[in-house]
Amino acid sequence: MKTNILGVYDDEHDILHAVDKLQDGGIPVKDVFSPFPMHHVWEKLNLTTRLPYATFIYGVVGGIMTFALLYWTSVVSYPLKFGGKPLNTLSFIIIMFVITILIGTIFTAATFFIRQKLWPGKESKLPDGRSADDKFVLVVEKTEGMPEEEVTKIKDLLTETGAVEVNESNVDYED
Amino acid sequence: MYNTRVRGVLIKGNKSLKDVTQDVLRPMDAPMPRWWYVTAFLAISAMIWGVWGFYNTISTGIGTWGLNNNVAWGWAIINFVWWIGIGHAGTAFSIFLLILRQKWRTSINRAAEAMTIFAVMAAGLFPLIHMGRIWDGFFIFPYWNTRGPLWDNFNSPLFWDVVAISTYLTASFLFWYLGMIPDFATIRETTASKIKKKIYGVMSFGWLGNARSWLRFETAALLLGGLAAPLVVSVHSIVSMDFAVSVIPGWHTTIFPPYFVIGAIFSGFGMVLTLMIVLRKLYKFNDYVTDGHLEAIARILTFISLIMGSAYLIELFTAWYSGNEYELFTFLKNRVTGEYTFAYWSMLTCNAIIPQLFWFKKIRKNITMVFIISLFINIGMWFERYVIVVTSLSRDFLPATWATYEPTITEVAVFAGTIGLFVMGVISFFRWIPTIAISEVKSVLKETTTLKSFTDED
Amino acid sequence: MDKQYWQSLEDYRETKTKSDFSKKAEPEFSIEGLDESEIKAKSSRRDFLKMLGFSVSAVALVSSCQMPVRKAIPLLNQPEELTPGVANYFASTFFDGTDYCSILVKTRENRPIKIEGNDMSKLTKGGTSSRVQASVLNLYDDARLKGPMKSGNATDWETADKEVIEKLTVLADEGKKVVLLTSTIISPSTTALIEEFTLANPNVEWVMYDAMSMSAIRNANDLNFGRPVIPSYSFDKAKVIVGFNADYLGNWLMPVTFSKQYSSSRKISGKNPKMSRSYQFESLMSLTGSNADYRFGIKPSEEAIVLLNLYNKIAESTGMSVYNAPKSPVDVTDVATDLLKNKGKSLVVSGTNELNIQLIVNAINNALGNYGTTLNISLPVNLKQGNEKAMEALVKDMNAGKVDGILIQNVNPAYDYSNASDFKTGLAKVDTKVSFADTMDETAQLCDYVLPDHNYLESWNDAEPIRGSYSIMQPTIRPIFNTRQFQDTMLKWMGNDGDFSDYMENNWKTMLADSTNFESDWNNIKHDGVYHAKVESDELSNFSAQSLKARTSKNVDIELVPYEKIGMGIGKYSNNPWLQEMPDPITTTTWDNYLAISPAYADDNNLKLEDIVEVNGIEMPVLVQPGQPVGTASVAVGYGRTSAGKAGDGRGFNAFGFKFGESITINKIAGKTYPLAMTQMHHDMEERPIVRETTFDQFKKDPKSGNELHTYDEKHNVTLYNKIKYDGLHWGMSIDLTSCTGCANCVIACQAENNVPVIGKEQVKNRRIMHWMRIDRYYSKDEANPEVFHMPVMCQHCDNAPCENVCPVAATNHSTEGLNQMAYNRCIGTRYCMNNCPYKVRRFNWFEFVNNNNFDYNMNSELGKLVLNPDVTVRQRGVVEKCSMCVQRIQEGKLTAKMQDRELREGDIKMACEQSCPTDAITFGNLLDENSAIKEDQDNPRMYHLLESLHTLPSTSYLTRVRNNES
Amino acid sequence: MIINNFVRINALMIKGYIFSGLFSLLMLISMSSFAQTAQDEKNFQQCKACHNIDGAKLIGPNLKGISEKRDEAWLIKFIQNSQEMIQNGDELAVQVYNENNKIPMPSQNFTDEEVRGLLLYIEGGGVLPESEAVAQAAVDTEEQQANKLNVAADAELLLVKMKRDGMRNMSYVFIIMVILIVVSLFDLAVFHIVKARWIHYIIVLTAIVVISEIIFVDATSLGRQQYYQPDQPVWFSHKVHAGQNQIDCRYCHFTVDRSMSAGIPPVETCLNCHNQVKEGPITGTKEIEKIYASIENNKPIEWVKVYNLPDHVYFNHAQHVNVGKLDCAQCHGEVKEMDEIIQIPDLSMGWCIECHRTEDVQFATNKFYDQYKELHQKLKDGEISNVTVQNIGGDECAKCHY
Repeated sequence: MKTNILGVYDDEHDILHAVDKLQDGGIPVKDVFSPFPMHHVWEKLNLTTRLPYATFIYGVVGGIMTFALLYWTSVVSYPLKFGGKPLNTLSFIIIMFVITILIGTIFTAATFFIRQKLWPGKESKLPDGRSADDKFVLVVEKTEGMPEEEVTKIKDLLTETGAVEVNESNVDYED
Repeated sequence: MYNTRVRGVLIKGNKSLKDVTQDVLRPMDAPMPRWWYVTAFLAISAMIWGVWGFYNTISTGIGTWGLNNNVAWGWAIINFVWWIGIGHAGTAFSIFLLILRQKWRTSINRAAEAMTIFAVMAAGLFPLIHMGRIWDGFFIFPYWNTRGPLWDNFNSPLFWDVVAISTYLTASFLFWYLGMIPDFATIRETTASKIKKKIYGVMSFGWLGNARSWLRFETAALLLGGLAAPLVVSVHSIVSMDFAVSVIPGWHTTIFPPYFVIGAIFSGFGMVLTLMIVLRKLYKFNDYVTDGHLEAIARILTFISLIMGSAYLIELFTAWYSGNEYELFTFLKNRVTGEYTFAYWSMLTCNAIIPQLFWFKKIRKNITMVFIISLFINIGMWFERYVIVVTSLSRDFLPATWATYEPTITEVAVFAGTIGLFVMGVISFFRWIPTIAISEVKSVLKETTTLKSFTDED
Repeated sequence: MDKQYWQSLEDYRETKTKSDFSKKAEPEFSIEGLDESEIKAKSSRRDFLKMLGFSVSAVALVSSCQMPVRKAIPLLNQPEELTPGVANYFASTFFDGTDYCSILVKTRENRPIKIEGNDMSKLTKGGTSSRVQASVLNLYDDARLKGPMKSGNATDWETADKEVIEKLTVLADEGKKVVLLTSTIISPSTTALIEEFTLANPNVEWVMYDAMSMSAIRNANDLNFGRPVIPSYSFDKAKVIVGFNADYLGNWLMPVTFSKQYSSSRKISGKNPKMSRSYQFESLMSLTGSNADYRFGIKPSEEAIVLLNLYNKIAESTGMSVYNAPKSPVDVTDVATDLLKNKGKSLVVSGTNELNIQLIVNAINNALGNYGTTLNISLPVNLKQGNEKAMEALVKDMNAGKVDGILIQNVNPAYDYSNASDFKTGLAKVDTKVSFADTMDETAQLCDYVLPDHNYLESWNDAEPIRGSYSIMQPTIRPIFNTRQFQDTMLKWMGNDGDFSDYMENNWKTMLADSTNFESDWNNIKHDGVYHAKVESDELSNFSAQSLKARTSKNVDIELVPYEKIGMGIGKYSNNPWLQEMPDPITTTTWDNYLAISPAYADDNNLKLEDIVEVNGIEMPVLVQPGQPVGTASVAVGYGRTSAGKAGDGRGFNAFGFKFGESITINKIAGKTYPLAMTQMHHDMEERPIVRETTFDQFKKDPKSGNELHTYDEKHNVTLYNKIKYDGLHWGMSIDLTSCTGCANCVIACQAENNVPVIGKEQVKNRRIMHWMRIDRYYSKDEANPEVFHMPVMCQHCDNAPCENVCPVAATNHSTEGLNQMAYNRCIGTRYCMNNCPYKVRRFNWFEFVNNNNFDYNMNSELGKLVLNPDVTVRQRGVVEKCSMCVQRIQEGKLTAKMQDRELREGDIKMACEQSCPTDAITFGNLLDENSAIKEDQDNPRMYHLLESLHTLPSTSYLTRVRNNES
Repeated sequence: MIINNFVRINALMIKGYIFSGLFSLLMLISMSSFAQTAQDEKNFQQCKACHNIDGAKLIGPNLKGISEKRDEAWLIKFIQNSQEMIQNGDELAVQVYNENNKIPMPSQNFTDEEVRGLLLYIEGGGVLPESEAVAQAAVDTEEQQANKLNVAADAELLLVKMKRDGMRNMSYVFIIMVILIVVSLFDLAVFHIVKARWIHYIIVLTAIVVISEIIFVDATSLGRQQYYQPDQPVWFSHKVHAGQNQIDCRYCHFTVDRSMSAGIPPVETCLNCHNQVKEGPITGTKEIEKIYASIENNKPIEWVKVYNLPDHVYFNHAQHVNVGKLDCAQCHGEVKEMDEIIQIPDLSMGWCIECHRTEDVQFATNKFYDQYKELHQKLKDGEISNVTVQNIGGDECAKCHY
């Protein structure tokens, strides 16, 4: 069973300082729960995402596929003449443009949900529910066999940096 | 998305994070107010009437409308374009202001996006109902079939329309829903009701709100926003191509795409203004939707109104400058002075002249006046579409075919039905969905309260 | 084939086997090929498809549901000439008592579906009129009587025959007067038969009656030449034509023949083009007036004055006696000069049934030496033999109780006699009243016996419209109902058991006495439908001049001019929805008649369109007619039928009570309006280059005159894409606006060919008329006497078609033969193509027009649907349709050529509108064929495309309107 | 899918051919060893309908002394396929044809040996030697023969049944799939019997795919009647007439090369032969009686139409048979092997178009196509190797829809 040490903060600035402090103290900060996104935290925790690359690939593939479909249907499969225009017309651009966006949007959203493992009705496992309201929660993993003084040190450090509460939680949330 | 500099105070009243949560969620927990029932009753009545209109049209034929051989498009297309225009505000707010780093959008964008969804849904009904053979409507999708296979005409603006609008609806919905996930999680975590906890729990997709999920969330939101941004331009450009690509005088003009996009944003902002004033009044959101917000919208409207006005003038100029007798007739004889003078001048007054009143600070600050003018803008934009669709068609190239158009009760019913649908959607949104993006407001709360007031800047 | 229908048809003729009079058994009606149309008629399948679209999944669950079973019933004995699925053409004749036309009847599976013109005829030369085109629908009229009637109840022929013969015998024995009242009869065989009948029954008097009589011409010729005849006219030989209230292109005497002649003298072709000039003096805006080079509006009472002045002018220079005449309201010097320049090559006609006027006309023609050239007394026209004197006497006698029996054939005086109430009271006093009407019309209702005649498509007959020009009417379908041809009835009553076809053949044996091989000659005549005997012009007696006079014109408020509308005529076809819905060529009004008043009068009296006025106790709507002369008003007869049938009853009001030139007062009924359904509401061309015109003089100087824009547009049209190249076939059409008179024959021909639905007055009023081709009519210049333009517009089959680009489902696109094709079953009805068509030729099925009780016309009747062309789909609600350039005809022509292993030839394929055009204004053909007439038209300097500045590259082109006048 | 079915049908048919072919071969080997057998008399039954050996002339001429009158080789050929000879312009054949009111003699499925046997039999005046008469009674081949001929048709019927049952099974599958979805969703939400959630997802997704496929296929086949085989008012066997007797299709459907409709023969056409042929090999007199009843009651036979096209399609048989020189079987399948007609293609637009895209037009032979100068030039230049219907606009709307 994994146990986490939670430091609950009221203020976003406090928790930023706390992250700095803990990291300075060589204590790995596992995670930070907040009611809104905090860029500083991501920098501190060295978090990155490759979602934009995925989106780019979706767009490129989608665009090419759309053109292929349009070209194949109107030039190869069943060529029909409309209003004296050539079979392979400029107006394909409009549909390609829109469908590219559509494919990009849908697949980006899908990738996000899959990557983040979100689905309707997924059980939420928040270490501290208040982090969705007005609290900021700093999570430090209490590894197996972590010496007691280490735990106390972390807890003290948390209190020191302005945590209003310091708890331990068994909630095993999936990151 | 969240951490950008802000010009002034966006949220007044020195709110704490807790206050924000409570303020926004309070109306959802409060007992159903009477106005809600009254509005819902009216909206549902309108929808029932609209269903009658639908039934009448589908069972008897498009002949139940006032269209004729010459004016083959009427209220259905006017209303369609009008709704689509209104549907532009949501994305315009969320995405343009996002790109322009306009922080004040945070308290409005959720409502604006909701409006988009319902307006686009209302709009989407019109192309459906206006088909002569709705039961064969699936022909419009290029699916593998046993007819050869036979595909669609990819040159047709109507096909582009179908693609663009479904894309727009999908993208808007995804963007909107994505933004709501953290708020649903907030409700899930704060509500006392078990049922609510269950429902919003399902809807929140098990949102955590830890650092990594926020990172991915924001990236995804930015990506969706970035993808949708060109849509805001393209959707109404494509709608305008329904007209611009044709040969009909008054339609066949290159100014249409920008003119339509601007018009759409204009009508969308107008509707946002109308709705926000109502929302703020009903939910006492004065601290979130501040006078400053309203004024900002009003300023934008004034600017767009000027663009609209010049577009109207340019239309007249091109008609004159082209020397094309059909164009000249349509604009100068038919619209400005002819049979459709009333519609034309209503359009011009409501869209180009009345919003100029916003130059006056007194009017800008007077919420009642702002509300009335926002209504005028909505009406004016409706007239704009009326002028475009009806005047051009009713008197085009061959005078022998000229015919006039008057809507029938069925068309009115269908329109009323879509208004009912929109209103019903909006009040359901008011009731069951946080009307202000909680997490976004929270993110700007700390930074703004300490700065100089947004509204008192001058 | 659907069972129910089959049975009902059987019911229709259940008694057929009993009446064994037609021993030349025409083939059984029903055959396998019929099922195509049948399915269309029942549309069960279409309903099924509809369901499919509505709930795919639900249906898919129960998809084991059975398709409707279709039966294919073969003939028991298949006649040799009948091939299911292949059309047969029979030469026949249309004559309804008024109009004559030589026709071909197109039958499919032995049911007539279309009337075409007969090219073999030297009179009508392949032309028809709208009434002729629509007559095929009369065959399938639900209002037709299903069998003999006695006092309003059905009876059978045996009883009826027995009783009538008994009564007639009694009357004959007692020597009491029996009158046979017929329309004009131009059939030599029928005439012989009736003469035989009157000979056998000396108490029978034969009276011919025409609702619109022309006896004054006969009387005048009687005085001038000693012959009570109508001369034959040759408009083609006339260089100058002057008409006085004679609508010779529309209604007067032989409009089809005259249109052919008129247009042939005005075809502009070759190096030295020639063109006749027409003057028209008239008291209303007629079709002829609208096409005339010069048109003058006069009051009816001024006609004699103008004519006499004209005569005096001519007489002065030819040295004939001059008569006193009041001052002419119109200066006729120019007309006189023009006429004098063309002595012997001119023609003056008047349509006014007034002896005095006809005498002046004769005198003028005599003075100009036109007899023998443009008029021929020795080849008289047999039409319009009705004599109103005899009719007046008859009515008087009836009222005096002097007539004890009356047999009424093909006339309806209770409706169309000028004094119908007198006729009715008189008729009530007649003991034995027998009518041969085929519907329960106003007169038949008052008769004891109604012994329904066949429709002309079911009858044998012959005709001699002009001396020496014969044509044959032959049945093209077995009688649908238990009817019997009038002539057969006569034969039966005379105790002759043979039928009329034998009688006729015998009669022809005597007529063709010189024939060495009668059998083959007779077969040839039947095949061709016409026979032109060699007639020697007999010696013309000298012209005996009569004294001429003209009264000073009346000084009254308004003089009324009753006239016949192009479609409705005298109201005989009132129940024909095609004709009811045919837009009048002048006013474009459908379904109604109205009082046409001059714009000046309307302004003075504050009257406007659709206001109601009261004239002589009749309320009527007002229509402001440009060109209606001041001081006149005109009103169409042929409306206000009370017993015509569903489509005809209660349309408009009966104007037969009005006399020509009658002075009336118009009382406005304030606050009341009556909707008039017109297909065109804007009459001005707005100075757009729609109809391009020039004068003949200018044309001779510069053939491109009036068409300068064409060169300009050709030069200035630029394009992104290359023009489409065609290989082998590129269909095109050209319409000569100089020839086109706007008679609307093509509109009905197209309607018949392409199963165009009738939509009723209300929907026409909503501007939703379904006609695939329309005739636009524009007025220009002076409101009081405008120039009128007629322009047929149908799908232009643009190579750069704007409509094709915008259809999302590819329901309309371009073929390799240059056709703009429309696939109805692909259409989802977005109507975008309709919007984007600059010509507005696309039509939308706003409602289900088939099997819909709200549109209770021929397509809602099992019988009426038999007229449908099985090769053309009946369109469903919600789809767009338009002129397909008769693609079924194109395909048929191509197939025939392929089967005969040859290339397509010019004239293999003719469009429905082109085939029967009485002025040959429409040309169709392959634009890639260097030798074709259409190619020639393409290179014509007069050629232009409608709205060519849009660069739609239409395959249909127009030729400039050339007027032979000075302005 | 369509092509697959075609292949399957053809495969079954081919099996049928092979089987029946082998069977008859065996029979023939066993029979041909002696002349003037019971088999000859049996075979003569087919001739008897139209020919007397001695006595009055029936439809065809008397056969007495036929072997002396005509050359044996000619006779064999004529009996086997008279139509072909007439078409090839054999003078004698044409003469015989014309002498006999132009009623064609149905082709007989006899080998040369059999014909020789027949001729011997006729020579003998139609009487069997006594020993053979006894043998004949022993060999009751009639039934067997009928069985043999039915093999191919049976195969076809089997296929139809398979197809129909398949359709019914599809609806069972549909229901099962719906149940599966419901069950797995319930399990997912309420019962949690299966712990691994991905199983639910896979089940639901698969079920949805299957259901969509069923709906799509069924919706597509709505309004179509592939494998339609209604009961006809007269049990008329095309197999006997067109297959066994080799009557040309056009003999009965005689408007096929000049009309859009192939034509259903009038009853009098039946009478041409059935004046004499009063008994059939399968149904005896039962069905043929109906022809006489129809004539007597003056009531046409109401056949049920099998190949039904929707009313918005124009199809012309003359175009395809006369001009396009298509074989009937190309669209209607091996009618010669069917007793009652069954609709082989689905008559979908795709099916039409497919053929228009691949089938050549009679570009070189029919003069009509001379006007396509560019195409001729291209052919000459070798730019294209053939001209399909599509090349001259065969896939355009207005070729069939107007």
